[in-house]
Amino acid sequence: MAHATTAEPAAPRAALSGALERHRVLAAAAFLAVFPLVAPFEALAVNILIHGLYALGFNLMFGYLGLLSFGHAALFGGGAYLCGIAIVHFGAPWWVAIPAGIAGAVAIAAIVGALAVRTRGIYFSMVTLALAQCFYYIFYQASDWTGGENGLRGVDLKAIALGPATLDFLDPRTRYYVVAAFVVLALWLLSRILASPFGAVIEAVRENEARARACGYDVTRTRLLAFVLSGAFCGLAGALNALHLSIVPIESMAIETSGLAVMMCLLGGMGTFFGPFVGAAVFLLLESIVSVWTVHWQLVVGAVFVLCVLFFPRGIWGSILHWAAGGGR
Amino acid sequence: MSAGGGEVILRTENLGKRFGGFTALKGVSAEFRAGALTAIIGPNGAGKSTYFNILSGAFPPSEGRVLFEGRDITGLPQHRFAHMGIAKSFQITNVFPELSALENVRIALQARVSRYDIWRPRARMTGLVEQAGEILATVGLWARRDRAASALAHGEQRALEIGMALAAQPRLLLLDEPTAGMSPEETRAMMELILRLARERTVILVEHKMKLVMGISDRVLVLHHGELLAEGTPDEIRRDETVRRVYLGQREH
Amino acid sequence: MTATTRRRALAAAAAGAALAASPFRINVLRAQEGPIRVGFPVPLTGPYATEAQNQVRAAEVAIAEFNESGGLNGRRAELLPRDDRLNPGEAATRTLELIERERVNFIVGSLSASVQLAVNNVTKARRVIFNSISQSDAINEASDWSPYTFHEALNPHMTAGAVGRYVFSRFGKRVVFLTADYAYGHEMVRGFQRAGAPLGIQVLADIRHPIGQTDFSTLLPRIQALRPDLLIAINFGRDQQITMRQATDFGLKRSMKIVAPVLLYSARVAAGPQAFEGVVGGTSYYWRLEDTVPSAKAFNDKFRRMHNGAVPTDYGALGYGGVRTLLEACRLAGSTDTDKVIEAMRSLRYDYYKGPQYYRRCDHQSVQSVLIVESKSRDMKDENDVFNIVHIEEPNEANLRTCAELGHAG
Amino acid sequence: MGTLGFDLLALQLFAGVALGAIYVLLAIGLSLIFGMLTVVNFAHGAFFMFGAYAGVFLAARGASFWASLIAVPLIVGAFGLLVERFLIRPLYGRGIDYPLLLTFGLAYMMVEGIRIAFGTLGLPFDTPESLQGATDIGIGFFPTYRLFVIGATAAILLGLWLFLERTRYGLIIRAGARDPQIVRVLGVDVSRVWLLVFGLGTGIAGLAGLLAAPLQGVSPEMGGPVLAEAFVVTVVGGMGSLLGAVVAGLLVGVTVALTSLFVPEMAKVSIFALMAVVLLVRPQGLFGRPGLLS
Repeated sequence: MAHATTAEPAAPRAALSGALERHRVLAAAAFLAVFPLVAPFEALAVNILIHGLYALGFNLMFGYLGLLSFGHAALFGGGAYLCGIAIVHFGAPWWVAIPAGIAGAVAIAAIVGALAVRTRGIYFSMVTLALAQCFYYIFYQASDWTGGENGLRGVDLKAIALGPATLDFLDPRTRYYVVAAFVVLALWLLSRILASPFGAVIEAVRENEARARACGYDVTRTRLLAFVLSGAFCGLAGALNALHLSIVPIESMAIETSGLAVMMCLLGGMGTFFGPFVGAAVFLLLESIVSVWTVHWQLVVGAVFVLCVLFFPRGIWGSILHWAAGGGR
Repeated sequence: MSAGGGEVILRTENLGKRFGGFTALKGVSAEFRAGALTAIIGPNGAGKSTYFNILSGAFPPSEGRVLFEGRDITGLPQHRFAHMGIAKSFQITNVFPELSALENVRIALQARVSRYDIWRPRARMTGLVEQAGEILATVGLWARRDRAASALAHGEQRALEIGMALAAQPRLLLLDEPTAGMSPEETRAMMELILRLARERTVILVEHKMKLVMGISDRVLVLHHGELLAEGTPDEIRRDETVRRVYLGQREH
Repeated sequence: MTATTRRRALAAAAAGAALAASPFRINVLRAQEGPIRVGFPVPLTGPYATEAQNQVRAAEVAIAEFNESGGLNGRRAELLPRDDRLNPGEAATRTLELIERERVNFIVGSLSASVQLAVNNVTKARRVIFNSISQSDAINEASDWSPYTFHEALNPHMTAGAVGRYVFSRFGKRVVFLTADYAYGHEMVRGFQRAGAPLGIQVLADIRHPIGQTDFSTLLPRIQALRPDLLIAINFGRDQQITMRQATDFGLKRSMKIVAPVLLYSARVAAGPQAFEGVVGGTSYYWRLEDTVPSAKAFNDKFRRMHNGAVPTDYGALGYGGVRTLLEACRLAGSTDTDKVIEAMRSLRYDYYKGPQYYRRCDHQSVQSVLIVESKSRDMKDENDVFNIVHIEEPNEANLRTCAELGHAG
Repeated sequence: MGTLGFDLLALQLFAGVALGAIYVLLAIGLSLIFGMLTVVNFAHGAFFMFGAYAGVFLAARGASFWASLIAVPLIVGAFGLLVERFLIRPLYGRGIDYPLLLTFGLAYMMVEGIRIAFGTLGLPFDTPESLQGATDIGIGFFPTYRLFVIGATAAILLGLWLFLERTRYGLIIRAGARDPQIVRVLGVDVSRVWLLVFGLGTGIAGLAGLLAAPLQGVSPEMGGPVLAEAFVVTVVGGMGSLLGAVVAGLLVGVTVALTSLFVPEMAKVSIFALMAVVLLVRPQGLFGRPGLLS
């Protein structure tokens, strides 16, 4: 983990990280290949992938850059809607619709980011929240395009044509592996970004904004670029969600969806590479299993959350890493 | 020690700063010559830090302007200062605490070559690591390169900061009370370091321990109540009546 | 069989053949043996949990009844309730789980328009029968509808029409709408305006408020100033309770009649008699229907026996109707084969709990009666006795939007 | 929109101010805790809801509304003390995110706990008999109970102001908010001051819930929208500023009243738009200290 290795009195970090990063993506790919065999059902496994990716994009801002956004639902939802609109209203094929979703999220991220990156701390959280609410309202009202409160229906991708072969997207296993392929690609990209010069700048800005500025880094632009990148990942997650569920509910833009990213990220371990995925998996599995067992699942989920904050402030994955590194506390 | 007679590298014209109703700085015009080590001194509350912060771009002045190599740089954003060749160290220790000493300097170096590159693996940018190692050696921290910055001793952190400032290859180095909170040994080492650095570049130093700077500076500026009280060589300043009066009650410094 | 349905059935068969021939055939095979599994996504947690639990209980009555009477040649039925949390995304996920993992034969459920449309979108792509038990106009329209879509509940057009015809002729023609700003609200307004046009109503204002509004005090002075005969408050759940309570506080009831097109039994219980006093509205079912309709009496008695004397709510009763129609259709078809069950459903003429009903051919909308009820605060027999049934509009296809208007050919 | 009489406009503005008073009431508990402790209490809405249910619980046992006005803040405040002592206190010094997330989880638990104890369906809550009906305020009739809520809000604000400005404890709290070190030097146990502030803030939240119960009834979810509204008011006013909360509350109330009159469907989003505009122009809010939490 970029975050964890920095303070380690080990061999030069820069030399290590490149090799580690590559293995990270390979390990993830291997795990995702067998994951559907252990997951309760494929649709849940796909949900975990998508929300893991969403939390991962969010983590770029929260964990790596240190800015807590309460407006990421606008990016997730924006990606979902633009992908859905491309299919429903323009009959676009999947390879146009997914980039359209990413582009939509990037555009929203650019607008929200341009306005919000100048603020800090809780004010950043509140500005992103407020702007996301405004986007919610716009998408809610544009019901000719978005279906409004009824949600956008008919994002029906039944098959994926790949040259001569055709993948049946309605088949749950196939759907899982298609989504997993995108997620592995995203993991690889994120891995590269974190290992790039810009990845180091993000960390520097989180660590000490004033110092980064004195070094010659434009903190505002760095934040904006990170927010836009974050938007691209969240937009991809949203687009995949639209294809997976074949609908885009207005709830994907709601405050609760923003909160979900925060919860998953914290539960898994902010600022760690796999933390968001672990958080998404634990959260969704817990919710899915407990909600069959009792209607009072919110009590259990709330309690797990409280206990996590009190006793595992590094999150599940963060705590595992810390323990593996021989750390105390 | 270099002679104080080079070109004017930095000039302030009628610089003033107000915070609400409080005037921290008033009509300060001064020239700084290239290659010289100039010290800005004055008692607490004299406006030294305000002056320094305007010079280093932390905030803009309320009036007046700052010219660097003839260019008006008043009110430019902070990060642009580094691009132009002005680097600074902070009064309060200011490093990237969780990063290693080497990474601290490497990041500072990277700012000159790559700020928004999201694609190239930085592991391949080995030149930066080598340069960072050289700088760490210069400031005497090579042995501590893999330590997290927060785990370094206070004096070491200050040295690291100066190393980071050097990474920008500045033509002008601004240091804000570099020996604050240091033990006598640390102070001596720091002064030696500053002297060494001043051989190759222009240095402006803010300090309120008068004695410390008199021995090493080429020029000295004295601020008092936000105004420029005196300017000259250390000897001239030592003889200056008004300066002596101001520092009379402050002998312990 | 009409020409259209035959065409549609042929098209469906052709599509099925094409899929069967493709190397990536849907691996979702629904069981033709073993128990008949009915997936039941409803919001078991959250603000409508009580309503949803009542839906599950009523559905359990239908399941028990079917099993006690021998099932389908010995095949028993089972209910798989899932919590959709009133969230379309969660509902879609749960529907996928029910279809792909639990291999259910049918889906019945939902308690909001957006959830039912989400479930419907998932089921129609996978050719699973879905019987929706909550209100929406969109689900009848050709763009959302599919041959696998059935709608046991009323829709806003039917409800608003019946309520409108009742109130406009009795309480006056000057109308203000206070409408929750979403499709359900807009559909209701359209229904009222259609019903009111021949009666010459005058709409003074259509005030739209965001859903989830907790305070209406800034809307009420204006409504007061407009001096309408009728205030038609088109919102749902907690929005409705708060509207009624605050309208009462502001003294609106002194000068106008307040109408709530869907007057929920559970909302009335939660808000208390004071707030709803005198409010008139429509509902698909109210348990006191048992005084006049024998099938309602039979259903209520079964429900009471299974659930400690409790009575079914309006949406609860739909859970019973939605499951029972499917199970009866299985018996009629002698199979759980989707196409055969669809045909059986389409031919049903049934009276299971509220009087005669049938599914209209073109859109599978259940044609049924609409009850007009008035909330009361006096002469209550017990705590469940909250409404008087003041009128019943008998089932009549003429009160539905035409098949052509909905985009169905023929 | 039709013709717009002067009386209607005046009544509309009055309704906005009255609504603003309710917003102020919702926000002061949140603002107090944030200003003094820099704890962003995401369970604020849940404490509000607790207050309403405490009122239901007491009323069912024969307590009068007036007795509840005293008892409810004490009960909810006492619960707040427990929460601070055992859940929030271990998190001081760990940054702003952790208390925020802990209270987020706590809110889930409180809502579900109430559902288990009182059922998922809401409960009616009648306006106290002596405050039923409407009163003529010159420009029209206004519900008497709403007038009472405005008075109660003013009384709470006055009491809080007197407490903070005129008592020894108030002095310590104000000093502690600026610099905990000073209070420690004075020989005061800071953790007790913070405990007290949290109890006070949550107690006021509970009282707000009780006062709101006759306006909107009682349900487990009633805290959700309140949290959002209280946040907007607190942030617009400047986090930690009581004066800011009052001004912002009234501003938000009037904004909602005017949007309700002209574009009612925008009433909810208008307050977020207001917040966005205020923060972009003045990032610390109307009365906030700049640099706080940077």
